[in-house]
Amino acid sequence: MTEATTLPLEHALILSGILFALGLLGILARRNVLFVLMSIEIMMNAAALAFVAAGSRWHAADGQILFILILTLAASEASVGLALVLQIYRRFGTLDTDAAGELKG
Amino acid sequence: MEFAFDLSAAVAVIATLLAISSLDPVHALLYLIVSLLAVAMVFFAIGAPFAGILEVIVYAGAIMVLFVFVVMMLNLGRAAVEQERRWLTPRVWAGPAVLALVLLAELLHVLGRMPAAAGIGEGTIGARAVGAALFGPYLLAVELGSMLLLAALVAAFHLGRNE
Amino acid sequence: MYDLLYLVFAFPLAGFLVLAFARGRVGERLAAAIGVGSVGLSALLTAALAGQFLSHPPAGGAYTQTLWHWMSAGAFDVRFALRLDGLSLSMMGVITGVGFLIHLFAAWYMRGDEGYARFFSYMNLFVASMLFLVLGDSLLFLYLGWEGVGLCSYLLIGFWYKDPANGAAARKAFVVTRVGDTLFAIGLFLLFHSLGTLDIQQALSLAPQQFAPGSPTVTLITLLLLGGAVGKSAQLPLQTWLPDAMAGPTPVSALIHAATMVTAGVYLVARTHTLYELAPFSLHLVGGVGAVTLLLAGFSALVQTDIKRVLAYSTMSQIGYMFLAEGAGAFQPAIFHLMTHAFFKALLFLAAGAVILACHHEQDIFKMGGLRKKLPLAYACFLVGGGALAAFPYLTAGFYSKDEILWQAYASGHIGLFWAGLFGAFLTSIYTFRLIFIVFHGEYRGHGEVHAGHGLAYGLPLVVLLILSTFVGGMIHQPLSGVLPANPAEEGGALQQQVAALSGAVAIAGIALAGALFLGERRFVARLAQSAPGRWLSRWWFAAFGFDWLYDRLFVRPFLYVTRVNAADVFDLAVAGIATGLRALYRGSVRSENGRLRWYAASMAAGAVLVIAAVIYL
Amino acid sequence: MSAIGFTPEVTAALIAAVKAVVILLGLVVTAAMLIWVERRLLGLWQDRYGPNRVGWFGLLQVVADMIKIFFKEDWTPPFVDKAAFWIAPMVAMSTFLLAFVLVPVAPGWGVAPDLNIGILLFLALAALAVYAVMLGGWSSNSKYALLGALRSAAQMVSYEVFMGLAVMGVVMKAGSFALSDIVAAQRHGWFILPQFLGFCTFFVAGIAATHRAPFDLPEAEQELAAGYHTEYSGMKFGMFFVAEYVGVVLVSALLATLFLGGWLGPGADRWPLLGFVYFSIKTFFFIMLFILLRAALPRPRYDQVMDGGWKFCLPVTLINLLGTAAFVLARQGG
Repeated sequence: MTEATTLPLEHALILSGILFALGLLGILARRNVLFVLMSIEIMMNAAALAFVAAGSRWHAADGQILFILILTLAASEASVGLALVLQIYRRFGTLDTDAAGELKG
Repeated sequence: MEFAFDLSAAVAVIATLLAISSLDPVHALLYLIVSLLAVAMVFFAIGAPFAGILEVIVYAGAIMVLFVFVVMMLNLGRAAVEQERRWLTPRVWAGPAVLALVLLAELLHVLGRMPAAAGIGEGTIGARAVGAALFGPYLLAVELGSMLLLAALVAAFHLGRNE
Repeated sequence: MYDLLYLVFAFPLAGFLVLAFARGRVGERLAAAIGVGSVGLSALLTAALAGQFLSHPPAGGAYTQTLWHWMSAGAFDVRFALRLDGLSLSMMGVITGVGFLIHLFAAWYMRGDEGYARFFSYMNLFVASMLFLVLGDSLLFLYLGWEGVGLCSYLLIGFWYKDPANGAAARKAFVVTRVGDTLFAIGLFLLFHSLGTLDIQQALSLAPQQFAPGSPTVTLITLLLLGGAVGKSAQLPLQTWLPDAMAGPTPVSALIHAATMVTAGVYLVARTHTLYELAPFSLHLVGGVGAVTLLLAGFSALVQTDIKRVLAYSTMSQIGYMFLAEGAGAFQPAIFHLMTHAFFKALLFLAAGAVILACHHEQDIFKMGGLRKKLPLAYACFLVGGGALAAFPYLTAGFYSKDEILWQAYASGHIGLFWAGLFGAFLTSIYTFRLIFIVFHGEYRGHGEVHAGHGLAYGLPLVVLLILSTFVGGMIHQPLSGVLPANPAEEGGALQQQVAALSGAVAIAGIALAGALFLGERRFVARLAQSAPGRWLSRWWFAAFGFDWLYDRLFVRPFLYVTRVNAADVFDLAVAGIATGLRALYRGSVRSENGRLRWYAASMAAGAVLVIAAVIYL
Repeated sequence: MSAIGFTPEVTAALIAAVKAVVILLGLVVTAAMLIWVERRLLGLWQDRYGPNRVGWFGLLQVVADMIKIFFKEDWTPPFVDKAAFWIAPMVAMSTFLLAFVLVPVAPGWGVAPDLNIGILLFLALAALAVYAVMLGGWSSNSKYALLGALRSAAQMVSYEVFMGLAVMGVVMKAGSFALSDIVAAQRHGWFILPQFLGFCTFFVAGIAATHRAPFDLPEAEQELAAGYHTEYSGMKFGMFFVAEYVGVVLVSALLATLFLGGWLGPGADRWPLLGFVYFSIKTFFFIMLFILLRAALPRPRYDQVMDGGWKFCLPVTLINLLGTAAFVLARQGG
């Protein structure tokens, strides 16, 4: 680390985009609630990565602040989501999202 | 630095891919943890060590533990894996894959139109700077975040109860 | 004292609000106390104001109370102001005084009705609106009260709404008067356009400077206002609703369709007399309309069998007198006749209500008869009221007002109007006493026991109105001189004596003829009615000269035809297309809302893709 | 060395690597020796002999155990989830070993004592250590293992919450996460005195993180057989086993570094070896304390453990944190 080696911002953003798309793919393709929640975490993480990268680009701490906020959000989401998973499993005996579609119009 | 970034990025992408395609929830979670650790490495590589370590402590160390914990409590077993195998046909993958690819293509297109490359990873933004900003201009956001956590706590407690 | 003016209409309004928002939860006694009491209070206040007005007249003969500014937009500045002058005081007296008596009578008449509180809430609203109409210092407020009384009229005609016929009558009244109201509104627009104000006093003072006498604008404005007046006062050609309006409870007929609301047209013309004086053609037309209506209604009344319809036609014809007077330029006698008419017509209607109730809601006069012994008070009322209506000389109030009108018409050179009025008086005395003789003389032809009403609420209004219908009512002096133009002809003199004698003779002759025809066996009348021209004439008159038939052919059927033809026109298709499109959208949304998480997520993702694409490529 | 042709960077890296290997080996050997030490000490305190037959005072007992463990058939039960079953002991071993990079064992000696996120890395690795227990328990496909793993996970997560908070007082006083800075900040007084509450809670959390007695519920023999590693044998069991002792050494070393001044002592600056001696003495003091606790204390009930964590230790930690923050702010402001 004697000399500051930099890498282009695009690389981090591309990684973020790929992760986001993969998370989206997971949400769309998986029927299991657990996988859906995991995919959501992936997407949030991807967004967080984009923030941190942007913050790094401007030498500002704000990106990491937003990362922390996303972390907060992810923690809340995971706790509530997993509590819901438990309830779904208890009520329907399955983790299939389609089976739990009782709120349809 | 660039090498570390590329390696971490490759690990992250592959692990994520495996995570969303894995049949067994625990394996998927393991892959996801690996992916998160890789992203943490990316954070280190781009000069955000505090974010990286938080990623490990909170994301991998707490949130994912919660996931594993729930999976263990549900104790799904072999039948769940078999069910996943039946659900995950190529036909199910095709549409979402196309959609995700289109989205990715659009994102990449946007990135391609960005002005000249700007470097990241020069120097680090340490915990001190982040903390100062967090409890300075972002104090309100911290309070809101704490309210959110409290709400989530109450909601999770309520939802998780055995009635 | 004067600053309590607003309370005059605030009391009935408060009564309406209380009764309306109590939603029928108040008992009959309380409802009557509120309904009658509020109007009573405003009558007392009116009396006090009148005392004050007569003993210490306000400066300039008028008192204006500005309560607040309603709206102010550019040159359009409307004050919420009340104006008390001789004319509005006279009207107020009639409205609150006669109105109070009718309310009191209604407390007896309506007892046991399930809509008791509702009835009084409507009645109170009516009184408030009517007071508003006469007190409003601006034509806009006049119009507000005008529509308010129209609404109350509608509500009260259709009071027994469970019978579809009543609803139809109410609707007819509403629609027909709406035609007039629309003309009135257009007239107001035009007036505002040319004068820049709707304030009555301002408009009246501006008009002579703005308009040359007989100019087309002022003629058009006055004609349009006349349209409104004609609609509200049931004059030709918008008279057809009034006989049907008798579907409402009898006190309603007395209050709205005899004493107050229908005379609003007279009031309007009197209020805007300056404009009419600038438009001689319109003023002539007022007289002409009055004369024609007077005669047509008189003929129709001759052959009616429904006790209330007879009175309805007589009302039309009496308002015709008022219009006739105004047409002759005699505004003060018109208002005078308005007042006496309110007395005796209210009396007649209330007495008719007493008769109707006594005969178990029977309204056909040929199923009554010989009631004079069983209902002496009603008989007395009918005699006095009918005498006043027929202008029985010297003893009745009607004689003084009607004689004044005839004299003014004659003396001001409107000979045609004079003869029409004289002939109308003759007709009036015939049909009035035909009614009295058929109902109260001869044998009882109805069913069931006849039972007279009793009690203060029954007797007091009748007696008071009875006294007012005699020459006592004719003695009342109205403080109109400063407000309305002086009479065109001088009072007194031999000529007036002769005219009075002539009209008195005509009245007595009519009574005598009626007695000859309808007392006893009525053989001649029967033979006359059996003859071919007699049958034809009586059918024609009975149908009020076929105006309903004519309007049905002229307006209703073509309109219905057009609506039928137009039921599926382009616009309809467009409107229906919206509905169809919405339904299709709804079906699509329902299908899209399938409860599948992945489907929703995919929709969101697709939306995001589209939005990003739009942002990138557009 | 540059004469031989190495660039300074490579030389530095080589030296660091050598240091790392030395520390690693020392750590593992120490951990292994602890097995003997513990058994001997327990024997001593419980008035019996302990292992005393192999070698002098039974010192070669460790070697014998190792030979046994290395050559035992490394059997994987057929019903387990193989991947997770294999990964679990590796995670257990590597997280604790990795955390040792932070510890400055002597002045200038340590793999990465200057790491700017310092103590946070330990917290991160302690958080990851939970996975070893959970994966081991889950992959074994056995109810004892699963229940043990669930208990363990809940316990460790609960105690990690205030473990991090407990050291924040130290961090505040030192003004840095790096352990070398923390040691340097203790030149004028060890943090055990001003941070006594933090020390106590960190000690408790450390015991829980290594699930030593009295927080050994995950492997409570009487209820759950051996808990999450019931199905393990041979080398993989050995890794779990050694990992526990590595954890003990690590937590002791951290306690010594964070609260007792690490290698600080008279003359340590001049002779680094003396610093190492001080450090070793302090560390061994805590190791003894660990063993003594195991010998002395009964095992609480599970709900008591959770209550103790959430309802006692967490509030105490928060109070400590508030007090320290107020103190530091007052010092700054004053």
